[in-house]
Parts: sequence; C-alpha cells; structure tokens
Amino acid sequence: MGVAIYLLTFALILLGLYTIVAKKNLVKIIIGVLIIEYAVNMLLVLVGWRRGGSAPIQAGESAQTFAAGAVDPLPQAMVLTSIVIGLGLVALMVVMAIRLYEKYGTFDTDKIRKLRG
Amino acid sequence: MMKKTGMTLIVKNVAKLVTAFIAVFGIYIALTGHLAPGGGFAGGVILAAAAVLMVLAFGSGASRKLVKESQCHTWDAAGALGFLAIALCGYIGGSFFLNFLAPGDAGTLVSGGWIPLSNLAILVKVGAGLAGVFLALSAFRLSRSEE
Amino acid sequence: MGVEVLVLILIVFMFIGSLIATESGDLLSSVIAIGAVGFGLSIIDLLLRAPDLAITQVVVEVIALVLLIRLVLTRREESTDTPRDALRIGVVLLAAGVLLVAIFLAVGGVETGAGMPTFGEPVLAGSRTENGVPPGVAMDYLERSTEETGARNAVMGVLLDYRAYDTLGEATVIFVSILGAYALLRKVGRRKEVSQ
Amino acid sequence: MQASLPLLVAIPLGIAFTIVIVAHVRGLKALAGALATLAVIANLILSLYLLGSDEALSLYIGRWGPSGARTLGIELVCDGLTTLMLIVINMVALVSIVFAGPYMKRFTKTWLFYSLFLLMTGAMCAVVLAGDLFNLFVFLEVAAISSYALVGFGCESEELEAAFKYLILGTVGSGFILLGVTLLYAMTGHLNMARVAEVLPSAGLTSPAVLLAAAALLGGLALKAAMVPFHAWLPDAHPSAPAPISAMLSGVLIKAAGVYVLARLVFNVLGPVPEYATVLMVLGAASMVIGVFLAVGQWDFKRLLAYHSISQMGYVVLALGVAAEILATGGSTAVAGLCLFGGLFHLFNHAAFKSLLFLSSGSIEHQTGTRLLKEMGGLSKRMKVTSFCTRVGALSIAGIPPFNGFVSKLFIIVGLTMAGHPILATLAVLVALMTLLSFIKVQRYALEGEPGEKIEGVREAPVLMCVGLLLLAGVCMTAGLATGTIKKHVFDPARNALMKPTVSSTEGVSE
Repeated sequence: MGVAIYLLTFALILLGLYTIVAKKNLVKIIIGVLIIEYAVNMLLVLVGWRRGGSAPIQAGESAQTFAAGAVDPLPQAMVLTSIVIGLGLVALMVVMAIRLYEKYGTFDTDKIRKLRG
Repeated sequence: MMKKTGMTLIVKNVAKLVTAFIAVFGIYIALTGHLAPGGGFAGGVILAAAAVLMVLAFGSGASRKLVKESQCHTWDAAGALGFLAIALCGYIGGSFFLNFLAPGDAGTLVSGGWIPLSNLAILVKVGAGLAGVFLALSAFRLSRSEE
Repeated sequence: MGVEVLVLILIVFMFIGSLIATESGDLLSSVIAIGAVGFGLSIIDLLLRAPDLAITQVVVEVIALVLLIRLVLTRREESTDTPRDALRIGVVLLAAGVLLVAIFLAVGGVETGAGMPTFGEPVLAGSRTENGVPPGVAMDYLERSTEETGARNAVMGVLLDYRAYDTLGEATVIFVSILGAYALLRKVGRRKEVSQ
Repeated sequence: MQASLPLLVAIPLGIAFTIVIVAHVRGLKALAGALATLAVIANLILSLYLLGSDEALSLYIGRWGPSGARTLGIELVCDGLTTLMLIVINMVALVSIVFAGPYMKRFTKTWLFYSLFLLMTGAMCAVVLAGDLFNLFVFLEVAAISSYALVGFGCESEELEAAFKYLILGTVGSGFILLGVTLLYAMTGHLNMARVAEVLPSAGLTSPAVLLAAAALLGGLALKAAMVPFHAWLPDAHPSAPAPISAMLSGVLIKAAGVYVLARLVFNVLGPVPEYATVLMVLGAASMVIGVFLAVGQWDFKRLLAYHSISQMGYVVLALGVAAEILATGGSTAVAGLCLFGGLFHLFNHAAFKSLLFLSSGSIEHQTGTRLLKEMGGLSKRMKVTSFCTRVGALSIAGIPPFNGFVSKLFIIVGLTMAGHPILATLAVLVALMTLLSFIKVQRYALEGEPGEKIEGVREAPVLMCVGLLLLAGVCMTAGLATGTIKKHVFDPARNALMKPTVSSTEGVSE
C-alpha cells in the first residue's frame, strides 16, 4: 500500500514533467509546474505521517504522550513555506503569460519564438 | 461615465456584508495561529480573497477608488519590514530572531512570545500584497483592445 | 489501514485529475481540473493530520484558481490544439522509464533498510533506530515546542520560532513575486527616446 | 563576529522593503538607487570584515543551538568558501549597482529594479551562509524568483519570452531540489547539513534512495548552474536582462545558486563518492566543450558572452569533479587541493571578467543601441574607456598570461594532468584556444576597423558606468599578479572548507 502511494506520487511528478516538456500551450505548461509542486508537497506530508498519528497540536496531554503519538510537524512547516512559494510563482507565471499573450496574441509556444533558442 | 461597473445591486450588497465577514475571519485565523490550525499566511490569503470578492462584485474601477494599489505596496512592504524588525529585535535579547518575550501560558491568546506578532506582520504583508496583485491584474487590459 | 486506503484513492483521483488537466482540449476545463487536484491534496492533508496545510492549501488553491481563470479568460480566440512532437515525447517516456526504475529501487529497498522508510513509519517513529539513525529533530520539536515557544500548535512553533528564519525567507518570496508581478505588468518597460 | 552574519541578509532585505515604502512617498523616489548602493557597500564591508576570521564561524538563529546530537534551529555557517562567495557576490553587486545608476535611467519604475536587485543579492548571501538544507532551498527560491522578474524587466516581447522560459526551467529545477531535500529528510530525520552528513552513512552513502535524492539534487542544481544538457535557458535569459542583471546572473547567480551549492552538497553533505564525482566531471567537460562551440558562431555580443559562461563554468565544475574523484578514491590530497584551488580561483575570476564583459556590452548597447558585432566596429576610437575594459575582459577570459584567467586555467590544466586525466587536460587547452579565437573575433569586429554608420557620433558612456567598468578591470589585472597573496588569504580557507568532511564547525563545540 505504502509503496503504491509513493510510486503514484513520483508518477505525478513525472506527469508534470511530461506536461512541461511535451505541451506547447503556456497554460498547460503552468499546469505542469503546478502538478510537480503538488506532488512534491504531498511527498513531504507523506514522509512525515505516522500510522495512527494525531495532529501536531498539543491539546491537554503531557509532552511525552503527545510526542509519542503526533505526526511530524517539521515537514508540515516546510510544506507551508513551499505552498507560499508556489503561490508566488503562480502569480508571476500568470502575469508573464498574460503579457506574452498581449505581445504575441497566442498561448502557443511554437508561435512565441522570436529568440533563436 | 455613468457606465455601470460590477454586478447587480443584490450581489453588491451581499458582497459588502460578506467581505467584512471574510476579512474578520482572516484576521481571526491569523491571530489564533499559535493555538489552532491556520496562521498568518492562511489569514493573509483569506484577507486577499475578500479583496478579490470586492473586485469581482464592484468592478476594478470602483475597487481601486476604495483601495489604491500604492497603499497595497506600502502595507505589503510595511508588513515585511515589521517581520524583519521582529527578527532584528532579537538582537536586544542577544541574537538574531531571538524570541525573547516570555512564552506565556500555552493555550491563551497572549502566548508564544512573538509568534502572534509575527503572524500579524505576515497577515498584513500577504493580505496587502496579494490584494495589490489582484487590483493590478483586474485593471490590466491588453493594449491591443485599447486601440 | 483505513487512512491509507483513502489516501491511495485520493492520490489516484489526483492523478486522474492531473491527466485530465494535461490532456483536455479546453483550457478552462484544464484549469478547473487542476483546481480539483489541489482540493484533493487538501483533503489528503486533512487525512494525514495536517490541518494547517489543509486550510492553507484550500485558500491558496482558491486564489491560484482565480489567477489562472483570469489568465485563461484573457484569450479571445480558441487556441488550436497543440500538435504533438513524437521525438520529445519519446525522450520523456524513456527518461521517465529510467527514473521509474530508479524510484522503484529506492522505494522497494525497504526490506534491506536501504530504501525510503515505509509509509507510516517515518524516522521520527524510530523505524531506523537499528540502523543507527535516531529519531531526528522532529521528536524534539514535539516534546519541547509547547514548553519552549508557548505555542500549542507545534507547526507554528516550528515555523515562527525554531525556524523563523525560513519564514522570513517565505515572506520574502511572496514579496519578491508580488514585486516581480508589478514589474512585469508595466506597460512600458523602456523609454523609447534616445538619450542625449 | 558571528552576530554579524544575519546582517548580511537582513541589511539588503530591509533596505529592499524600505525602498518600496520610500518610493511611494512623494519626492523620495530618487533615493532608491542611493539606498541600494549603501546597502551593498555595507554588505561588502561586512564580508571583507569576515575575511579576518581564521576559523569557520557558525551561528544558530535564535536560541536554538545544538541539543545533543540534534540541531533544532537553523545554522548559519561562514567558512572559507562562504567568505569567498560573499566577497564575489558583493563585489559584483557593488559594481553592477554603480553601473546601473546611469544605465537604468531609460527604464521606468527603477525603484522596482533596485528593490528586486537587493532582494536577489541578499538572498544569494543567505544561500551561501545557509547551513541548513531547507533554508538553502527557500533562499534559492528568493534569488531565483527575483532573477526571473529582473530578466523580464524591460517588458519587451523577447525579454518576457526568455523570462518565461527561465522561470519554467528554474522552477522545475527548484522542484527537484525540494524533492532531494525531502528524500534526505525522510532518510535521516535532519535538515542541518552537518547532521545529515553525519547520519547519511548509516543509511548507506550509495543506497538507492540516497542516490535518488542525490540525482534529484544534482539534476536540479545542474539546471540552475546551466550545465550542458540543462543549459537551454541561459543563452536566452542572460542576454535579455538589463546589463547590470546580466552581469549579476552570469557573474554571480549561476555560481551562488548553482556551482557553490553543488560543491557544498557533493563535498560536505553527500560526501565525495566516485559516482557524484563522475557526474560532475561529465557535466563539466560537456559544458566546457559544447558551450564554446555554441559561442564561436554567435554574432550577438551578449549571447556570445552567455555561451562562454556555460563553457567557463564547465571548467570550474570539471575541476571540482576531478578533486571529488581524487578525494573519493583516496588519491593525493595535494593534487585535489590544486584542482580545487584552480576551480575556485577560476570561479572568482569568471565572476570578475564575465561581469566586466557583460557590463561593457551594456555600455556599448547603451551608447550605440546595438548588440550585433557586425554593426559595431571602430569602437576603440569612439569609446576609449569601454574599449579598454572590453579588451581587458577579453584577454582575461581568453587566458592571456598576465591576466587572472590565465593563472586559474593553468592551475586547472596542471591539476587535471597531475590527476591522471591527460585527455581532459588537452580538451581544456583546446577550449581555451577556441575561447581566444572567439574573442579575437570580438576585438576584430567591435573594437578595431573603421566605424560603421551606426557608430558615427557615438560618445563615451556616462562616468559612473566607466567607473564600474574600471573597477572590475582593475580586479582582473591585479588578481592574476597577486595570486600568491590572494591564495593564502582567500582561497586556502575556501579549499580547506571543501576538503574537510563536514560543513559545520559543530564538532568543535563540545556539548
């Protein structure tokens, strides 16, 4: 079960990569980036989970009981940061794509090719 | 000049009410970040969502009269500067980012030293920043359509 | 057991959603499909006991969707479906295959202790102690966060006290991207007149 | 001295935030440039001050020092390599920002430029100071995102196109870096680099999962450093940016965010294992050779320089790879040290001469309005200072004896030969010759000959731009002559930082 979950997460990363490389539409490329982002964030949450764990918010129990049963807070803090980075990137990508559309009148990367590559 | 912008009167009135609620909820989420799930960032994004609702309901022109983009810039930078200032205040206690305030009673609103303050700074920063981006984007028109 | 099954189902859902987003001919459907994927992720967060993430993921997803829909609605004419480039795809599939094998080796090496920790038994839970890998820093955070930082929410304790410097970076990231968005939205980047 | 480490990050960030506020106060907008320059000067002084410490400094943010075998907080580490990188970053940043004063006058809303510039500089300082994997990733992102925006700063269609390409590829790279960090955390339970390095052997240095993590990290960083199979974005992005940013990107960013992190991870965290050494050597050799072949055919001055960046960084990575191989197989540490010194010295030199060349090209573009070599010609008669500086840069990069490029290339080639790689050494010599050829072309078409019609009436660039150019030309000319002194004070500590097994000084701290 666990192996299947991990493998699907990696497959999601590869799907994102495929989208970025094979698709020629700016929106699709942005979606590919988003897929990679989701997958990596998910992997972080997955590696911090422990079977039967509780949320890392201490209610009233003693620190020892809490620590023995809670999931790992560090990956969650990392994902929080990573989600923020993702949002910033989405904003920037959307702005760039809108400007590119304004300049070229298309989302097709084949037509957006003034540079010699 | 009298061209109607935004949506119908019903939507506008509902939006007025709801916007306030959303904004208050965002602030609540941020201020209780150290006690319950949430935090400054989520709160800030919710605050920005209130701005999005406003832009959608009233149109970008009317919203921009209410909140100017330059104000968003300023608050954005002020929030960031506030967070950095909290970090630098640590030097008073001896080291960068030192949480020198007393942790307080865990579970009460005033606890966690500077954590609520940090959440507040991030709330202002993220809320103002994202709201500003929305205002800018909603006002952005493709230049070809203006011709 | 139950949680794992649910997570697996949700990941399959996310995978299908991503596939639709990638392959759909209509951009708006693509964007909405990717939004569904994001919401799926936030439910996974909830199932895996990460309520902070679930909240943040949902609100960020809403904002990202609004942005993406704004982008898609910019377009006036229907864009033609993108042509496929067989060579590119072939290369990708090949690379993907190789990577998959490597990944399988890594994940599958659980029995020998050389792969990743089994799902649900992170290093935190002592799954590697016999190999000489102690529980790591997470245990300290859980044990000491409430006492030392005063925040009952250990994630916030980590985010805003133990690793507050990261959060400064995080705040800077969002600041930078907003500033960058403003910079790129300028109608005129360069004044045309020749100097002198 | 430790306490001043966070200031290297806090000053640029703080001033960058302040600039945004100041820019919205009427009448104060013009202060942006001056404030930014002050921040960079403060940073440069701080990094030179750090040069005075003999041992590696380490600072725990907040009060979260090591507890037992674990490190709760984030550690800042400042060893020889970090100091070297800090000096490189802030030196190039200072020159670029002085140059930007007159150059950016043509752009609108320059306060955005200064703010983004400072954020990028501060983030790069944070990257080289980071002793923590996730912190490293976060600041890599800050530096990268500001560079995406800066590449598209002109808002012309080509610039936006290049910026978008750069953004997408850069983000994929970051995604893989985060994946690598995640896997390392899953394997070890630590994020602190020194702790990861301590625990990693018990997970097996070359076990499948660690190899996968390393592959993700090395792939992502190779993308950021524009090593050859992953170089597609660089020749678009670097020429599209405004000249001071081209200088920062080529001169500093691909080093601080790419090569430096590669070196840090391979030598100090993952451990110099033969596998990684081979990867570095292949990447380096391929970049070195293919980069120069792509460069020779270019007629766009900035594009030509961008391809040479790939090639020259290939030298550095190749030297690092050979050193890693020697260390991994237990060869002579003296030879490894020689390779490392050559590589690091070339990194420093490349920062100096490539920034100089990019700024010169910016100065030429600013005055003549063209970047095409064929449209130039006779510039040595019209723009004396710029031409002189271009010559100095060209001679340095081509490896002509008294200049710094010669010394570092010589060390690399000698190191390669002594390490038993005569073929690689021969390749390095050939690439150096090709580089020379390519810059003879630049001299021939841009500087010599009769002025073309576009060049008529062209005048020398504004004073501040010339000051920036002359500063870097000075560095290029003195660094080669003063190799001995610089080596002793700057490069030996840097080399030692890479040659010792762990990144941190924590083992010295008894808990």
